[in-house]
Amino acid sequence: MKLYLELIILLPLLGGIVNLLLGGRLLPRRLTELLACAVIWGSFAATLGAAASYTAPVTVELGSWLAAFDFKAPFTLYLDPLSLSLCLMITFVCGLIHIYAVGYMKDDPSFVRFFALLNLFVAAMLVLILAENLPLLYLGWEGVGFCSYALIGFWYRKPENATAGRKAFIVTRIGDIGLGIAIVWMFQLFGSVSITKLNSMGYLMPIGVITALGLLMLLAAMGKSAQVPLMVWLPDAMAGPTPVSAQIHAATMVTAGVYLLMRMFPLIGVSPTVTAAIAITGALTAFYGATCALVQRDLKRILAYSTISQIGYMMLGVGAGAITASTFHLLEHAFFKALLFLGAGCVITAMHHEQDIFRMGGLRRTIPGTFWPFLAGAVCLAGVPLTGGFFSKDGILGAVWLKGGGFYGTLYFVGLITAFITAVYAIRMVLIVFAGEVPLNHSLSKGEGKPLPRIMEWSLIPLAVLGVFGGLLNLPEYLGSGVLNSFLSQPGSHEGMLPHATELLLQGVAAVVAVAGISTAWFRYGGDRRQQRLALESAPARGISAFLMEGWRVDALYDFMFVRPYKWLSSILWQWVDEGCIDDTLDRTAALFGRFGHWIGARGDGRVSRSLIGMAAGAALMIGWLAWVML
Amino acid sequence: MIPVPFLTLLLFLPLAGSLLLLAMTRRESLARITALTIALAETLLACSAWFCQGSTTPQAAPPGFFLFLDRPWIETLGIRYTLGMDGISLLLVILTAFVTTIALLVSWRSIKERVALHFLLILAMESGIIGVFLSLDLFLFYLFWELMLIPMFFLIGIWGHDRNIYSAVKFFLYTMIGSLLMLLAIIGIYLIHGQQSGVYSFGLSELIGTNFSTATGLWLYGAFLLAFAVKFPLVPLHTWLPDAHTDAPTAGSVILAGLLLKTGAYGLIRFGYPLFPEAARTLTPLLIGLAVAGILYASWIAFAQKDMKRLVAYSSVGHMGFVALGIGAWTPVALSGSLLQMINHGLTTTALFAMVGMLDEQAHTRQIEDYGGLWSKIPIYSAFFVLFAMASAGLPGLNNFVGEFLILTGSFKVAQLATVLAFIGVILPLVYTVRLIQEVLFQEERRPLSMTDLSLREILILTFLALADIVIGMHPAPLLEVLKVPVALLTGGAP
Amino acid sequence: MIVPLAHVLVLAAVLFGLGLVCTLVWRSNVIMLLIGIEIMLNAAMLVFVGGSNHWGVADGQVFALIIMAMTSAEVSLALALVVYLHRRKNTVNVDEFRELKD
Amino acid sequence: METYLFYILAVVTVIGTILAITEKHPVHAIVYLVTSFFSLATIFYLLAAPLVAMFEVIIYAGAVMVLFMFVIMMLDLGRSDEARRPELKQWILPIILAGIILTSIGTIATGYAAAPHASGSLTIRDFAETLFRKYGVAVELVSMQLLFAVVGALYLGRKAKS
Repeated sequence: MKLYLELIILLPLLGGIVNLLLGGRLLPRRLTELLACAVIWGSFAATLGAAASYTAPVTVELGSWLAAFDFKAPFTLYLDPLSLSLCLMITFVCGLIHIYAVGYMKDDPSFVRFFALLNLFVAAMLVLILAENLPLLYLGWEGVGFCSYALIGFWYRKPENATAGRKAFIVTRIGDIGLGIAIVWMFQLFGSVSITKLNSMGYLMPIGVITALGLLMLLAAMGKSAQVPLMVWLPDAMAGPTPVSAQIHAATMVTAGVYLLMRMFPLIGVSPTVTAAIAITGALTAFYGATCALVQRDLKRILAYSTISQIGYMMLGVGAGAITASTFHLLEHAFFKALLFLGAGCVITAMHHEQDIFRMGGLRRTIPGTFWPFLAGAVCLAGVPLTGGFFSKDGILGAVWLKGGGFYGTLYFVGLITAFITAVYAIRMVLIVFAGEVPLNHSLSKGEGKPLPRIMEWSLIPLAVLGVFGGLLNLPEYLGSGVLNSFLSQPGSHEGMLPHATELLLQGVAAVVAVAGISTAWFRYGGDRRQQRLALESAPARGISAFLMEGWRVDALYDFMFVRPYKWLSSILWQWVDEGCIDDTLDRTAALFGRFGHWIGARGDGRVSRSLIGMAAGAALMIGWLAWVML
Repeated sequence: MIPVPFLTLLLFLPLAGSLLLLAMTRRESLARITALTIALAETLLACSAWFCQGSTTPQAAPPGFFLFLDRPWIETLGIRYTLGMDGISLLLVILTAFVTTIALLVSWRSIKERVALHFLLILAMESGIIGVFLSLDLFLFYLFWELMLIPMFFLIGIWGHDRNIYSAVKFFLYTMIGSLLMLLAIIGIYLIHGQQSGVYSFGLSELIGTNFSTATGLWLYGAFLLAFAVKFPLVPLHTWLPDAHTDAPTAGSVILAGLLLKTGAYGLIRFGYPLFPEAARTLTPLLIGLAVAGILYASWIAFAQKDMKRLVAYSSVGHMGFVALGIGAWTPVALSGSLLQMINHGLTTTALFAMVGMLDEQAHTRQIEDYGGLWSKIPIYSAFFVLFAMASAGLPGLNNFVGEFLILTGSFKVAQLATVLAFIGVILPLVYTVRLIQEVLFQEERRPLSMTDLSLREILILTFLALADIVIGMHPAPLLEVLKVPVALLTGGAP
Repeated sequence: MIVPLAHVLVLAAVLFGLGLVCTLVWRSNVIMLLIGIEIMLNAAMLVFVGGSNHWGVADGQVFALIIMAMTSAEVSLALALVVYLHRRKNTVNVDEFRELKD
Repeated sequence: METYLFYILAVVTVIGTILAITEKHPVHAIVYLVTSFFSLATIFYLLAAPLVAMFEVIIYAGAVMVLFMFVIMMLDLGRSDEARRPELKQWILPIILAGIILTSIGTIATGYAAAPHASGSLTIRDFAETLFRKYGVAVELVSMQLLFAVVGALYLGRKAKS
């Protein structure tokens, strides 16, 4: 087991390092690509091995890291069902994305940097997932943050790309303050930073402290998982290459916040305030993301907002205490969202790096190999009954319903409305991009579509299969016990089960909502109405749609509230306080002494006799004073 | 077993080397090679001290010291030639030898006038700094404390640029005022101890445990604290640092940031707290307050800087604020974090200053707005730059994180509010660091500059530093192990 | 001991005071200024010799001798300076020598 | 007898000095001063310091004063038409200052109790041993100082010529 766990992390790490050091000059391009993909699949194989030999949660210590007196944070890995299932998903999805990226990046000269960073990202992500203590988790947490920063700004020549990377890094790091404070506080309270120990010691502390800790961790999760109010970085993060968006900003890294909350749930879940805060954050974010996605024109931005929204669902699930349902949705979302992003990458490549969906159309016939998987992803997202997305989303909503009460009841309805909007925008996207005719002025209409590398479309298929049939992983209770459910449920976990009838009813409601959303989209964008709507929406956005288009204008608000004051104050502090006050005071003091010296010098006329008299007078004064004292 | 005069050799080898260089003022290449040889020999010597740790404690040595030397010097005044090395000194001495070697290598080509004098001053300074780290006699300590100032004054004054004289004088006045007050305080302790016990001595181990009245203790400790705070530098005594850094030659900046700033923290740990435990405890809120203020304030100001060296200089102020926070907390974890952070800051900031110096050497400007798009032109340089910038911003897995995290963990017990604020101070470095990276390395070039990538010598320097950064970041255990005994003795905890 | 030490000291003090007055008064002639200094040094020597006699230790006498040697060095240099300055300025008035100002 | 001699010599010394400092003619002043130094040398002898007394005569009254005289004559400062005694009001302030210093010293000196008396007498041998054993370094230093003075004087003199 130790070997497996070591391999899981070390393979991607080694791949990244080898590529970084030797790539470009010493390794041919093919070898770099091969190495990058091979290490991820190797890691997947190791995960499979670990899964095969898995019997009970294991803790493996690989070496020491931080150790000073009573504070110890060694390199310790912890494998339990939660981390194992996430590891499987990450290595598998990332492996596919790596293969896809080989095709996507085939003309880019900086492929070495790209693949090295992708590999390092996977290594950091796996450290995050497998970490047994919080500082180690923090190492992975920041490591993925750095890789994300470097990859968003991958095409660094454009200032907006570089700025997007910087924004992502800084905003997520704001959330990390919460995690950092939580770690040191927990160390002070419990004398340990081991996750397993902390989770079993929660009862030692009063509920108020637990609440505070939970809220701090929620802050961290908000930053990393792009939850309201720290969600502003994710839409901009789409500036990176599409495989990066698929891997980091859809499938893996952004779910780290949710993972953290799931991990620490036994500790923080006992506080109702915390779970309520998590739930309301999730619901709000889900609603926010869905509404924004409704009006976007940029294909990748639609997907980004949809990611925000879907992670909101997961948070909602965690808030409702439904860890299993959340995990299920996390996995399912990783499959179909990666699928959608990769499909979007195919579309964008075929359209010569055009991302505006209003300039697309008719791609159904041009690139059928992309269309069908993309459609599969979209129906999963829309929650069409019997797809994986339907079951996983429904699991969360069901759990919220189960909690009952006015608060969670409201959240349930917010979730339902969001599901409706989700269906609308998912189908809108498909209809606009793939239906209709190719725009006349576009090169595709002249039959000059760029041929897609085969490898890109092939890698979509496994994801599509998993997305659509992912529901089989965790079937609802009335169809027999779910695989995932029994795997994840820990002894002592008290996740409630809905009565079968209620569950069926809720699923019926969800199905109706999804179908309603799809039909709404069809009636707006389907068939001939597509052209009219497009003409209508192409006009510059006004009113509510402009508000949604700009993500509720949160960016502008933050710019006004935080960014500008920060910049402004920093130059004020520098030029007025530091240079103007502190330094100038000292300079002036020094100048004063200098002037005093000159003044004294000017008083004396340089005559030796006067100096002598002055000296004698001084001596007389001193001796006289001494005599006076001695008397 | 190493013979007794090992410490003396360690202390005076660079000084002897600098005297040797006096004879070579006309032969530049010979001077370079001699200086480098001596610096390397010193590094070797310093590293060999590592292996003395396990050996038996020398006689009469205070606990924790594995190398000790005590000879009478000016007996009538109770001044002795007392040197000692414990874990703290060991790490700092190795750092000193290492950074000095790098400073020599960095100025290998960039210094073109009075080469021998330049190297001579660097070596002389090395002796001074090592002396500070080894002295266990207050008078001796003061002597070396002053000795290390003078070469730096000339380094800034002779080879500096822009307002070099202004900066050199400012540097000198600041540190001089602080150290003169310290001298008064040293004499004060000497007299008070002499009156109490009848034995007039400057020895540290003699003086520890002297009883002061509260007011006297506060005054004396205040004088010490002022001298050390100037060196640290703590806000608001920091304004000499940006000027000195900006106008100093690269080697000067490297030594200033890498080594001189550490002497303040070291003095506080070795002398300030043990001599005046009461007063130190009373003034702890002040120290912690200034530390946190410095972290936030300097990091904030760094964001507005236009000059790269100035930016790195302000970042130094911020990072040393963390060290001050750890010392203020005075718990075992925080103190080991502080000491480790001193080493880390020495390595990272050295690298950053060296790298800015390399740019300056080629393009003759340090303004951020003159650069841009360097990544496509000099990728190796850029990769190193990102690495060190990230280390400086406290990315886990690199060295600074380890120190900062230990400091924060250890301080939380003592000062919750300060630690929480300091956590905000953890992200501020990231803000200015990514801005620096973006404006210098990314985007399009803003002025056509012809740059060549790193030479082999430069790659060698940076690789050593980078390896040190990563190794400490991933496996700090050996260093923490070395610090364990002295830190436990200082804080009174069990080792 | 033929007289009390205090009397010797009083004599020395009077001599010293006279030398001081001489130094301060004669601004028009640098030679007189130097003579004042000699008088003061002699007063100091007197104190040393008196002390040496009083305690019966030779150190005082040794110092008197050293003062004397020092004085001769000082006088030779000072007079050389006087000659030099006189050649440049053609005066011995001390107040004329004020190049140090500014 | 010797006691009276001391007081007589003290009076002679003081009067000689007063005359020396009030004399407007430098050459005369030197002569008065030589008188004063001779009596001072005798006082040294009375205070059991024959060697110092001898040196006082040889070096002070002899060499140093002759040097002064020599310079005065060389620079032709001895002309009576130029010689001018400082005005009376110029004397006031220095005398006040000197008076303050003297009274202060007197006050301080009388504040101390009389020190223990000496035993035995000083011989030339004692003197020599102290000088060369105890203060050997000082002797070396003084000799070096004399050398430097010679060099300095030569330098100044040569510079003037060119």
